[in-house]
Amino acid sequence: MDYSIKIGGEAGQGIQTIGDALAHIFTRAGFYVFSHQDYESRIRGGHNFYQIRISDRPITASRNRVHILVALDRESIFLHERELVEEGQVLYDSSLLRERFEKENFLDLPLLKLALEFGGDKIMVNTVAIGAIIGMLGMDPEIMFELIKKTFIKKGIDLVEANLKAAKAGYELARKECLRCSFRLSEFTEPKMLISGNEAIGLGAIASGVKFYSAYPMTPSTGIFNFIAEQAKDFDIVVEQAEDEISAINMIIGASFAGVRAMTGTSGGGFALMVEGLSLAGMTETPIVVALAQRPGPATGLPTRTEAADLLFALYAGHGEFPKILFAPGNPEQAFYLTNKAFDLAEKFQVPAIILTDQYLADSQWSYQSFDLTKLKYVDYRLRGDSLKNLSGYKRHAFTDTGVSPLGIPGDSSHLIITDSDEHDEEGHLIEDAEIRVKMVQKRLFQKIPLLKKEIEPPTLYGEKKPDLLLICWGSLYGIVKEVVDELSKDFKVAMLHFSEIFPFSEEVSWVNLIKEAKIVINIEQNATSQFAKLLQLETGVRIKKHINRFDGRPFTVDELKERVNYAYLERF
Amino acid sequence: MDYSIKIGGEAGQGIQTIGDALAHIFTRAGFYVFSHQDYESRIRGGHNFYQIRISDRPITASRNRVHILVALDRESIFLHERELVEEGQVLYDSSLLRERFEKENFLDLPLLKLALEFGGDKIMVNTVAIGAIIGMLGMDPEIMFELIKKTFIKKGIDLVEANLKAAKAGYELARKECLRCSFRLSEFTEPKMLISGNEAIGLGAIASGVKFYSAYPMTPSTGIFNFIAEQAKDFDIVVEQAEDEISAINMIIGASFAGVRAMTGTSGGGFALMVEGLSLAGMTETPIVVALAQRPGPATGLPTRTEAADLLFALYAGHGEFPKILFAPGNPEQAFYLTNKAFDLAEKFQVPAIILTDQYLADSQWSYQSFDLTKLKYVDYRLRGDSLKNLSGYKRHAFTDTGVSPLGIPGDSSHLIITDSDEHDEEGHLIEDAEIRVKMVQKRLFQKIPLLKKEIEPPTLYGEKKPDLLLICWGSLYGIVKEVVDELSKDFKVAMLHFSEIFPFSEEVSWVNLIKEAKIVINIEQNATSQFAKLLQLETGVRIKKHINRFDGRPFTVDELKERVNYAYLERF
Amino acid sequence: MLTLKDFKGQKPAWCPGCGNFSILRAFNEAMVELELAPHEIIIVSGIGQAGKFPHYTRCNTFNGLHGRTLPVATGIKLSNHQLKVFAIAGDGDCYGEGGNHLLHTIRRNPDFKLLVHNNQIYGLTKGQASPTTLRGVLTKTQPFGVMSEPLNPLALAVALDCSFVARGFAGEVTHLKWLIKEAVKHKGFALIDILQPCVSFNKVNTYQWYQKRVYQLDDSYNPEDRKLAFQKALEWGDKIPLGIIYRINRPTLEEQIPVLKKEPLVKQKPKIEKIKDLLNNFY
Amino acid sequence: MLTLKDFKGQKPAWCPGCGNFSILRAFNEAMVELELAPHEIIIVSGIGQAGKFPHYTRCNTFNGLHGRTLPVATGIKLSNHQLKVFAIAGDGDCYGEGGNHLLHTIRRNPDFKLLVHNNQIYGLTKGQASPTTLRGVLTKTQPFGVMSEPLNPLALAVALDCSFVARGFAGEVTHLKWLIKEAVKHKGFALIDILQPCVSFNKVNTYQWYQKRVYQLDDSYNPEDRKLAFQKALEWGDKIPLGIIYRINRPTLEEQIPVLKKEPLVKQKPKIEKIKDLLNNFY
Ligand SMILES: Cc1ncc(C[n+]2csc(CCOP(=O)(O)OP(=O)(O)O)c2C)c(N)n1
Ligand SMILES: Cc1ncc(C[n+]2csc(CCOP(=O)(O)OP(=O)(O)O)c2C)c(N)n1
Ligand code: SF4
Ligand code: SF4
Ligand SMILES: [Mg+2]
Ligand SMILES: [Mg+2]
Repeated sequence: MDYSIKIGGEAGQGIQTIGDALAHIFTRAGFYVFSHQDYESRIRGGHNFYQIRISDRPITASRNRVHILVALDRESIFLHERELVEEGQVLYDSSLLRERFEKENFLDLPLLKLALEFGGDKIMVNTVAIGAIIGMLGMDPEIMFELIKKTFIKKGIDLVEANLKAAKAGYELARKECLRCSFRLSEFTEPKMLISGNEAIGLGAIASGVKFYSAYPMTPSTGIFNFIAEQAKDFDIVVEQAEDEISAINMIIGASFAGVRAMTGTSGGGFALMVEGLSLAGMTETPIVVALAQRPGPATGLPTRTEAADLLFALYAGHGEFPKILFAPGNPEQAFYLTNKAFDLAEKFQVPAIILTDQYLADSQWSYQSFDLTKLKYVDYRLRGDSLKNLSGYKRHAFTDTGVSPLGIPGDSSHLIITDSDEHDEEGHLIEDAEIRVKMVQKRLFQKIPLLKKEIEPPTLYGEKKPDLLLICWGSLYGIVKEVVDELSKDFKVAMLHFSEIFPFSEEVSWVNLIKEAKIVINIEQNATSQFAKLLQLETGVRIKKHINRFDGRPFTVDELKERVNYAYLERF
Repeated sequence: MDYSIKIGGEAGQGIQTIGDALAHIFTRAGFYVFSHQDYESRIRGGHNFYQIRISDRPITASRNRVHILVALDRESIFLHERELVEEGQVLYDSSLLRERFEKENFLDLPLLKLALEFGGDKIMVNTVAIGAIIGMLGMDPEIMFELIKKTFIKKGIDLVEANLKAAKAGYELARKECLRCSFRLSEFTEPKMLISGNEAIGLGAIASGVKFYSAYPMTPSTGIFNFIAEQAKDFDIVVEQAEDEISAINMIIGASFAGVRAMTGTSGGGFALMVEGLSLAGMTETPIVVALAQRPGPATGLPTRTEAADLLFALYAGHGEFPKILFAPGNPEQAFYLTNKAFDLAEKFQVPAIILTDQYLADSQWSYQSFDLTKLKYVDYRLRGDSLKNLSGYKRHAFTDTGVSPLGIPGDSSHLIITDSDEHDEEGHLIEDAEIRVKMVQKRLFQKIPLLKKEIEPPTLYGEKKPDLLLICWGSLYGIVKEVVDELSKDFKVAMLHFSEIFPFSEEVSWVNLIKEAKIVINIEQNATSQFAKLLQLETGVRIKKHINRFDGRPFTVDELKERVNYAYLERF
Repeated sequence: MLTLKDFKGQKPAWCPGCGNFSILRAFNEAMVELELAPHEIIIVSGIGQAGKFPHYTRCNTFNGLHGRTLPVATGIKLSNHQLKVFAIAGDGDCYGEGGNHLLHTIRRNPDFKLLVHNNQIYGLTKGQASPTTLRGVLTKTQPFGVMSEPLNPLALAVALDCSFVARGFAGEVTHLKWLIKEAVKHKGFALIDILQPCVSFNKVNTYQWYQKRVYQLDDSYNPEDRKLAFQKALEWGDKIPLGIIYRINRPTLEEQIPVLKKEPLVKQKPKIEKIKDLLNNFY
Repeated sequence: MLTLKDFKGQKPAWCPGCGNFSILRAFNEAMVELELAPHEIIIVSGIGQAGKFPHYTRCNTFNGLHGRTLPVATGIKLSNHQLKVFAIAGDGDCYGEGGNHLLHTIRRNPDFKLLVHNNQIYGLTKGQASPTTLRGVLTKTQPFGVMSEPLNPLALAVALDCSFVARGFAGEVTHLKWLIKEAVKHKGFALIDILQPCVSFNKVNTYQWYQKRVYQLDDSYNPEDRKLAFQKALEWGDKIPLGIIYRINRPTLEEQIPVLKKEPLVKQKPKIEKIKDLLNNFY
């Protein structure tokens, strides 16, 4: 089983409501789900879509061809009809679209009429549509009914009833009318969890004990803020919307200095404003975590679309020289664990950690059996209460064997915790002295970085162990490239080398041989200048010659990428 | 002739007054002068010095050993006495230092007493000191007298008289008392010009037609602001101190959009705040010039000292991908011409240009015969008045063969000049369209960069044409490494490869062979992580293995560097 | 003769019913009545729903960064003071991200006009609290409701001695048009805070909410009295005054800069030939 | 018993005669009299001469970036509201670079105290105009003199309904000490603008200049009246009032956050074990 459903229409028409409900129904049925969204920078109108893929085996990307196209406007038909598979169906309501399409695979259902008749409100049109899609798929509607009950019960029994009726009406009419619907779903199994990249970061942060989150809203990072704010009460987290990104990063630095784990999230433009603060965290050795959800630039760019073009900017962000950690998870699962690792390492080494995602990963939803909570790490590296009190002669920036100084909590004892954005001595007082300066630089850079490198995992190899064709990628491309490898593995000895722990590079470098030994190496990036390949060259000396780039704000699709890889392979001859 | 004079003391004691006066007296006498300063981040107290070197041939750096040490406090003696050459002399006033030193080469003159007696004011102590130093050197005092007249004439004839008397008293007493003074100056020749890095940038900007300068004060860039502000009236320039660096860069973007050449200057922390604006300039294709005078970081670091550690930060600064120009002049002369080139190329290609200097270059003074004004370029690339009016169908971001679109002046005609920080179409209106996006990225990056590369000069080779020992450096290290090459050329086939047009790299790459063919290549940088070597590796594939770094906030000295190069050379065996 | 047609721009991407449409109409009508042609005016805008404004009329346009309208506009005005410069911003844009520039632009008093589309919410980013959102309002990022005192832009402006301070309402187009015209006629920096219903995200400050409360100041009100103006600026609750709250004559930035006395900077050719004299100073 | 000795810090690098010395004394004496031990207090400072302050007393210290004292202090206060938090900034620091944070910190009303060492000049960077420099003052970067209206921090604060607004003078140490103590006793955000002669760079606003003009508000003045406070805040010229200009009770940020009701955030262990329940929400 491998079906894709696309819901298209204007912003504000309820695309997201329908899509989210379907995705949840499917995961509850135990199917694997993958969804991604495409939307414009406007609240009403324009053209948006939500694409859901379901399968009985794990899936990691959307596909080009769709089985059901739900058209909430005419534009959706013009733009997406050609994506239909042969047995594909279009669901629409001619009264809404003000046009009838006399085609065999077009199912014209009076969604609005049913909504008014059974639900009593035109807003119920979404519920009718959900029912109709479930009907078209020939799926047992019970899970849908349950979800409706669960969703609306807070709003009163009447609304539950009305929605149930509306859904049922859609469901039944679709079963009756869609004569050519021939979809066959697998058996229901264990429910799966469904989680987006943004949610996974939020969840990872909470699982790492984040206590303070401050940010300024910026697409596509706002989902993290929303998620953490929603949990603020249950998890005793302080969230504060800052007046600007400069304030956000300085607030979390203050919070971390005071003794709590703190985080912010933003996108490229906001990150640009945080860069001075990043340098401050570097100098004061204050652990912080920053989520940088990329979108196409420069400047405002395409604010609701995707790109991964801030890698080198993030890597070298901040004036002066100080270590930082860069992670770029490939999926929500990695996002969850890497957020945890970012918090752990940031605090262990007292450096800023950046989690790089992009709009594609931030908003796409993946399904999993579960996350393994035993893999989480929580060590409190701070000196609190008695362990601080009993120290004699505390110095915040003391020189030590590891370069890591004791991180005390101000106010917890009579020891004073002092730090400075100026170069400082061990106590934290500002200095002009050349010798101390040198030792401080050595401590921050040369002592810590080798230790940090020991903590970093090498890239993930997926596919052939000794590939002829090696596809290199990083961050959110994981799922797409993985499916490409699956498809190409019939014809090639192919593998993907995926980087999620981007910087510093791991000590373990045996994988470099894979690159040197493969017949063809192709670097794939969601940007125009192949930034990761540059970093790879710097760290390993290996220069990759073939690159596939996409930078129009849309994610690669599996089919397109497969073709481009094929083409790049052929070019060799 | 090659003498060094060091004036040491507390901030506020007049070190700068004495140093500046001496430097000017020497250049007027036709000597070549080099001066550099070392000061703390405070207004009074602490320890500062001003070092002046004079010679009858061009010199490009300070030397370790001094011939005259002027000690305005005791600290200066403790710290610098050991730098004296054998025939060296210390000038001090035991009444000021409250201590007498019974050493043969210590000249104790009653500077303060003479100031009160002949000048009538203790402030004249500096003038007495200047006179004394000229006396110690056995130099004809006429030039000094002239300079005093010129300096004080605005303040009234009385002050001129008093200063003349004070200078003369110092001069005569020194001639009489300094029995061991055996300095021998060369004949006076044509006066030289004396100029600092900051002044040279300011001069270059004015020579390029800068009409708008906005900045927020930040050491060591403030000298540029001061210089341009001083000329504002004579050259019809608007200068505006901004409330912060974000405002400064946005103001100059506005000014440039309105049709005038515009510039800002800052240091690392302020530059961090400008990074979003840089990306805005990139997206809107607005030409701007930014002077980034580096100092040691991270964060506030050592605010009055030197370092060159913002190269990669500047290179990748700004979210999203857009071209920029990076120049790092090696001396005031290069600073002058490269500032001119930065303005020219920024406007020609409608991209931001960054001039990287550092505190060492910003504050050090060099002397020259003259600057050749015929080498300056001024082409107005903007469409003004009739040439805009007569166009039909103007589009600000039109696609063209070169990727460069017509840069019109808003208000000059009925054509509307429209631009957007969002991705936009040829007219400048915001879009969501994938195809236009791709073409715009191609225009900004892939069309312009190759053309830009054609304008860039390859690095400068100094020394052997086919060196065994090649010293690579960039920016302000030029003068120091040049003197090292001169000294080492007795023993080695040695050369310096100096980079001042840092990015993009020139099309001409024959120099890469020098690196490949030299027996030993040493990369020298005023930072801890050898940033330029990374860029070099990225651009040429060549990885340099030997590095000499200094990052304590003080500039390399010729003698130290020579030794370290020798050592690195020996390490080979 | 200019007509509204001359100001017909791109198709707005705003939600149907959005208060921005009325502001657009008021602006276009004001331009027509002031007989300002599109090429004589320039709009600098930020990012947000309000930031899209210049694309929907016709004019020279610099649609810059979120929060940074004012410095860009200042740079433009100082470089060409013959242009009629408008800055158009959202409440998040101007009072949040760009708050610092507001303080200092008021102090500088350049002769351009700032229109703040104050919908008391972040529209484009889907409904977070802005600096003017009322206490207690719940949003996804204010899970316990807004706790900060809303920013009173008019009181702030009066405190900084802003040369023209006014409040308009998107629901009163004729009055708003008049305000815009008055601001243009006034010499100096003008702030017009415009109450603008956001039908998608602000469910508290709706058309009805505003309509019930707003009233127009009449001739008996003297906007030249700073203390009175401060009191009037504090009036917010059952009654919300519309009109010119404060107006004073202060020298503009441009007119104080000697360099700009002769003609706009952009018309002044650089004096490159004089560089020789400057070079001589270094000897 | 605490004594002044407990607050003896590093040797100040200020110029002899600088107003900062008196502020340091007033602060240290206030701490002794309030019986606050060094480890109970924390000073967040920016960059500038004022920014060096915490090194010259003894306390927990975060000497951060130029202009960014307030957000750091807010982050600290929210994470540990038992600490006595002070933010110490220069006039350039707080009213220039950091102006936006001032607006929004006043709105939030966290219970910490801001001391602005207002020397009406940029000291550390050698004498450029600050936002409070008077019109006409010539500096190297204001070659035609300052053209902007000086920022009136007190009027601004009153306009934003700041919960405690005061002015002190480095030349009146006892009064300043009293102000600091009053501010500490007051619950809510406090701004104390301190007139601080800079003997090296401000040749206009000297000790004498201030001494001739300042006077202390007496008991007849009622700082609870906002309109009166605004008028008082505008008083600047021949007479310059010192004292508490405005004081009002407003809920603090910390006390409105439910999470902070039990105990300071830093004392609350993360509820990591509850993550399982949260994970279940995703099914
Ligand atoms: C530096 C930066 N931070 C955040 C954003 C994201 N952003 C875009 S619009 C906006 C707020 C919109 O609110 P407002 O300014 O009130 O305008 P409105 O949409 O309500 O008209 C934000 C936070 C951005 N574009 N740039
Ligand atoms: C982002 C940034 N911009 C500029 C500076 C340079 N700088 C340091 S202190 C200062 C101004 C000092 O003036 P003020 O804040 O009034 O403090 P004062 O020295 O007068 O006490 C400036 C501009 C900086 N450190 N950081
Ligand atoms: S979200 Fe609000 S402000 Fe934005 S267009 Fe819609 S109604 Fe207008
Ligand atoms: S420069 Fe001014 S503010 Fe700074 S220490 Fe000296 S007198 Fe004080
Ligand atoms: Mg808004
Ligand atoms: Mg100051």
